[in-house]
Amino acid sequence: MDAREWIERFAELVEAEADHLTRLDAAIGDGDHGTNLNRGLRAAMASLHADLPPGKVLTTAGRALISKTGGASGPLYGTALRRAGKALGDTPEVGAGELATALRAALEGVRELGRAEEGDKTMIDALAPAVAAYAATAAEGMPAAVRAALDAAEKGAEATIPLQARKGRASYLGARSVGHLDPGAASTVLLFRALADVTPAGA
Amino acid sequence: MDAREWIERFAELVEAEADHLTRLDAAIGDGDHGTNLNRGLRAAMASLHADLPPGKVLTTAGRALISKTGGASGPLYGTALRRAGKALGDTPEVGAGELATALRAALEGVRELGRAEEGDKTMIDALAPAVAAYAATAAEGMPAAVRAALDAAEKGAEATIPLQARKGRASYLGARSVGHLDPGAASTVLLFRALADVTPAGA
Amino acid sequence: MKKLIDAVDDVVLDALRGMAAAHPSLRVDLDERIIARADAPRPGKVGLVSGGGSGHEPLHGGFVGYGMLDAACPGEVFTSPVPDQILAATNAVSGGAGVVHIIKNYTGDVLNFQMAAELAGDDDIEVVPVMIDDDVAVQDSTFTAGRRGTGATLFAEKTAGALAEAGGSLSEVAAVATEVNERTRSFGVALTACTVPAAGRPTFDLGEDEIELGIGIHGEPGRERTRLRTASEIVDVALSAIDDDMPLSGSEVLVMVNGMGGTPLMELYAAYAAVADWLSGHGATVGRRLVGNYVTSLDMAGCMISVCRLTPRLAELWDAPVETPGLRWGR
Amino acid sequence: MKKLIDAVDDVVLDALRGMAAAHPSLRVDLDERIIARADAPRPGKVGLVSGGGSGHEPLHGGFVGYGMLDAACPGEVFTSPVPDQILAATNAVSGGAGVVHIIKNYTGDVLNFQMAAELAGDDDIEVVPVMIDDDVAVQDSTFTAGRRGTGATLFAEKTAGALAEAGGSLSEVAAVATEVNERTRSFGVALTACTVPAAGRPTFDLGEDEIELGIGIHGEPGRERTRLRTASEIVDVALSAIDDDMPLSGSEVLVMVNGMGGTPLMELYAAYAAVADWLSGHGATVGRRLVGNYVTSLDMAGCMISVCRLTPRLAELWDAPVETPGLRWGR
Ligand SMILES: Nc1ncnc2c1ncn2[C@@H]1O[C@H](COP(=O)(O)OP(=O)(O)O)[C@@H](O)[C@H]1O
Ligand SMILES: Nc1ncnc2c1ncn2[C@@H]1O[C@H](COP(=O)(O)OP(=O)(O)O)[C@@H](O)[C@H]1O
Ligand SMILES: [Mg+2]
Ligand SMILES: [Mg+2]
Ligand SMILES: [Mg+2]
Ligand SMILES: [Mg+2]
Repeated sequence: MDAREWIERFAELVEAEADHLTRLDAAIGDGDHGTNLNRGLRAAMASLHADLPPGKVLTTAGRALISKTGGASGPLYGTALRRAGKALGDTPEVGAGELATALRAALEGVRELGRAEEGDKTMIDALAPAVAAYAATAAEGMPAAVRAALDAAEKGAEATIPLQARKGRASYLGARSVGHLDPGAASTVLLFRALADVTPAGA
Repeated sequence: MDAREWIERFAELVEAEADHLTRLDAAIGDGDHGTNLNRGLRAAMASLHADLPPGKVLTTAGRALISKTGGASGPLYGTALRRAGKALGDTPEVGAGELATALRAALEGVRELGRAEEGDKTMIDALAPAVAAYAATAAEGMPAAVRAALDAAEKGAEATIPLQARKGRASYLGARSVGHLDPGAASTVLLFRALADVTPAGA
Repeated sequence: MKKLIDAVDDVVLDALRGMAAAHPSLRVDLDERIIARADAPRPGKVGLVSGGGSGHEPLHGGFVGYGMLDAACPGEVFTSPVPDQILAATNAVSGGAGVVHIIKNYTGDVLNFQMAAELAGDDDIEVVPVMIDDDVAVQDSTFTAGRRGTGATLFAEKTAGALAEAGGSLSEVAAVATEVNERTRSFGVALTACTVPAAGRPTFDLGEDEIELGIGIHGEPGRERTRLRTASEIVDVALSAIDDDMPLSGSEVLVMVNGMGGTPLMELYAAYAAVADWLSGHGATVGRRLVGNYVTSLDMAGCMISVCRLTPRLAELWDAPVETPGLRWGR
Repeated sequence: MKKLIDAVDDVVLDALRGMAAAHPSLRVDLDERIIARADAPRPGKVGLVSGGGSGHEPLHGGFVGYGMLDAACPGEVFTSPVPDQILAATNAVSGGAGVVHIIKNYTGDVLNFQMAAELAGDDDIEVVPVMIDDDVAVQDSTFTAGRRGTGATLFAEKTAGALAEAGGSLSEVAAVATEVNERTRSFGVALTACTVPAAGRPTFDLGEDEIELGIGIHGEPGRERTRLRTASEIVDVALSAIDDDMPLSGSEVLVMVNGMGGTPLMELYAAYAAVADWLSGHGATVGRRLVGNYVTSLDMAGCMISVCRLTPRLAELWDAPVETPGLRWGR
């Protein structure tokens, strides 16, 4: 897996979907999720010097996200990428197994920082099943595992719709948060779509 | 002519047309002419004790208008009625001739206070031709004269439409005041319509 | 129409009740509808009275207090006060040294204050009227109603109030208000109309990409409707109009970026950045400044820019302590 | 969307430039995006830093100055500041006695301040965070994000700022901010949504006869949508919710009727009249009050009511001199 391509693709998808993410956030949050991630990911792209090893790409991008995004999603996504990068260490090549470790570390980072559980209607609801699906399928190779992760992220995100939010701004709405897709879960789907997009079928 | 009936009828017409007057004022002024006159005329009605002679009815109503209306129209209409009332003095009966004198005094009062000329796009543009038409027709008796005054007021008001305002709030709009009926001229038409309404055909 | 009110007809009175409850330093007479300093009248002090339609808050009631107005008389929304009210305010603050009326130049205000002054004369109170007409959007001419009074009103109330507080005589206090008016020009821009409670609908319709240039403070449309412009462009239009009428180069100025009521403070500061750039680019020095909602037009979005060419004396009067609900420093 | 801005992406920076130009008593760092007192750091004085998304002006930048905040770090509109910014502000005001962070309880603010505090710790600056969560519209629970921080932020900044100015220690300053938060409850109501510049459209759609009860300060909808109500009814909903959570009878209170940005001051005073009536009818005494736009949500119409049960000590700290762009008395 090429970490830089992953982040680049994530940034492209977020830019294309920024308006949609912002609209989702306007419904149950404060209407800035797309703008936030877009700003953060541009900064992340700008921070990536040439020829960094994959782990370093992710920690650098993560730090930039933390530094430039603001909001809840900045520290959360930033921490996710940093933890993933740290888990990769100096490895020059990321295989299916390394990626599994990295994804698990990312999830752990988000959990620790945000203290959200599955079912709280946050990005965790997409991230956790995606990471689990990846792990369960990793033995079949990266393309299959990435595909499974994306499917699980999508299902997880969809599944946030009927939930009542207990974390993040949407929690302020109480029962009125029910019936809406969580914006952070939606952007997490894009993270995994980006991963699928940059994972060649034969990898 | 029964002065109290006149004022009562004027108040009724203004109440019925208040929204229209306010709308006219919103177009080229500040959107309160109907509200203003309505408030003032209610106060005027409340101020009228029983059994006042016609002159006293008009001075009392005029003073109430000044005291309670605010805006440009309050002092102007108030002064008009007061001057008219003063011109009537203690006369118990108002005939065609007395009314001519009273109307002239009213016009003079408005002119002195507001310093507007005909053509400035103000109530003067309805009041002045109405007073002139009344005077020119007074010899034919009050019903005819009143009818002529109303016609002239209507024509005068209509004629304010193409004018550029030089007095009152509409003057701030410069050329943009062109194409709108002056609200004060429109309410002056109601003053004369009220007069016509309370003047029996055989008076 | 959505308003935070109980009833359309009561809003002015309810706001007065709120002022009364909120500001123990003011004496609010709900019957006469006047807001006066609790310590008025002060024997020997020139009284300073202003007033006008409601809907411009904090003007005028919010500027009653130490170092500014002695009393204000709020009319109905956008409607001048009535003579009885103005007379009551004049009586309430008359300490024997005369009373200055600061009057925004609108026919209604002028006529009602004029009638009140006549009545005050009957009571042997000497009243000197000062007319404020600083709005350059309106052509000045002896054949018309003349220019409107807008932002200069605040400047005049502050400086004349300081001088009255310091013991200035009737003619001195009136003179400084007159001087401030002569040295001040304003120009306003509306991004939206406002809604007068009694009318229930916006005072005019404006497209999503249209603005009004040269507005007053009564929700009236301006001299010209144009496409939406940037803050810098709007500031350029306003300051150019002011500069054409009263060259600013070489002057030290007091400048106000005044919100019309519905524009966030963040945007007013963004506009002020453009104002500061423009002025320094045109050779003027900003000596004093005010950014915020001071002379409003209900919930209208937009701003009005006022510029006063200072003198050392005016700067001193501006800096003098003031303690009112709407403007406060030095105490 | 109609905004008095140059470009959507520059509005926060332009507003900062405006603040810098308008207030010589502030040191505005446009690169770091912080607003600090010109005299910071003051050796031996506890530093007081707050910050949050922009769009709430005058909060927080307008409350930097003598007797209140030492620095503020404004994020993008409705977006918490980033750790670098918070760290820069913390460094700028650190006089060796530690720094208190006043943090409104939003996940984004909490996380970013937390990261900054860790970084500050690396620089050997002792940071004590104080969380503000006064909004009773949100159910409090350990399983959720908890209550939002709203109006109590101003109360905490004012009182803690006074204590820091008077030489209070790090723990004392933090304790008073905590105490104020514990003694304060708020409830907000929106008559309209607001428009975030970057989004370009209102944050929610609301019918002509609908309002949102229990809103926050980020343009988010409230807990409940209901039909339009009178000011007195709205005040009753808000104060009843507050009173249910923290009984007010018998207390002397500091109360704020805070405009959300788009509601005219006249209406806020009308609402304050209803507040004063309600409180006296429920056995509470108003000791101090504030009516105006202090903690806003861009151009949202509506208001938020905050009530703090005073102690003599808190009243004293409230009354202490303050000199900031947004709040000033005693100097
Ligand atoms: N405690 C949390 N743990 C995990 N994710 C969270 C948490 N709080 C919020 N989020 C995620 O962040 C998203 C909102 O991000 P964003 O809109 O950028 O930040 P903000 O809420 O500060 O405006 C939510 O949709 C949710 O998925
Ligand atoms: N100087 C004047 N002389 C005569 N009539 C005037 C003058 N100024 C204004 N008016 C009349 O007053 C009307 C406006 O009245 P109104 O709306 O009640 O007062 P305001 O302009 O103070 O809001 C105008 O339409 C015009 O006919
Ligand atoms: Mg958000
Ligand atoms: Mg009018
Ligand atoms: Mg009017
Ligand atoms: Mg946000």
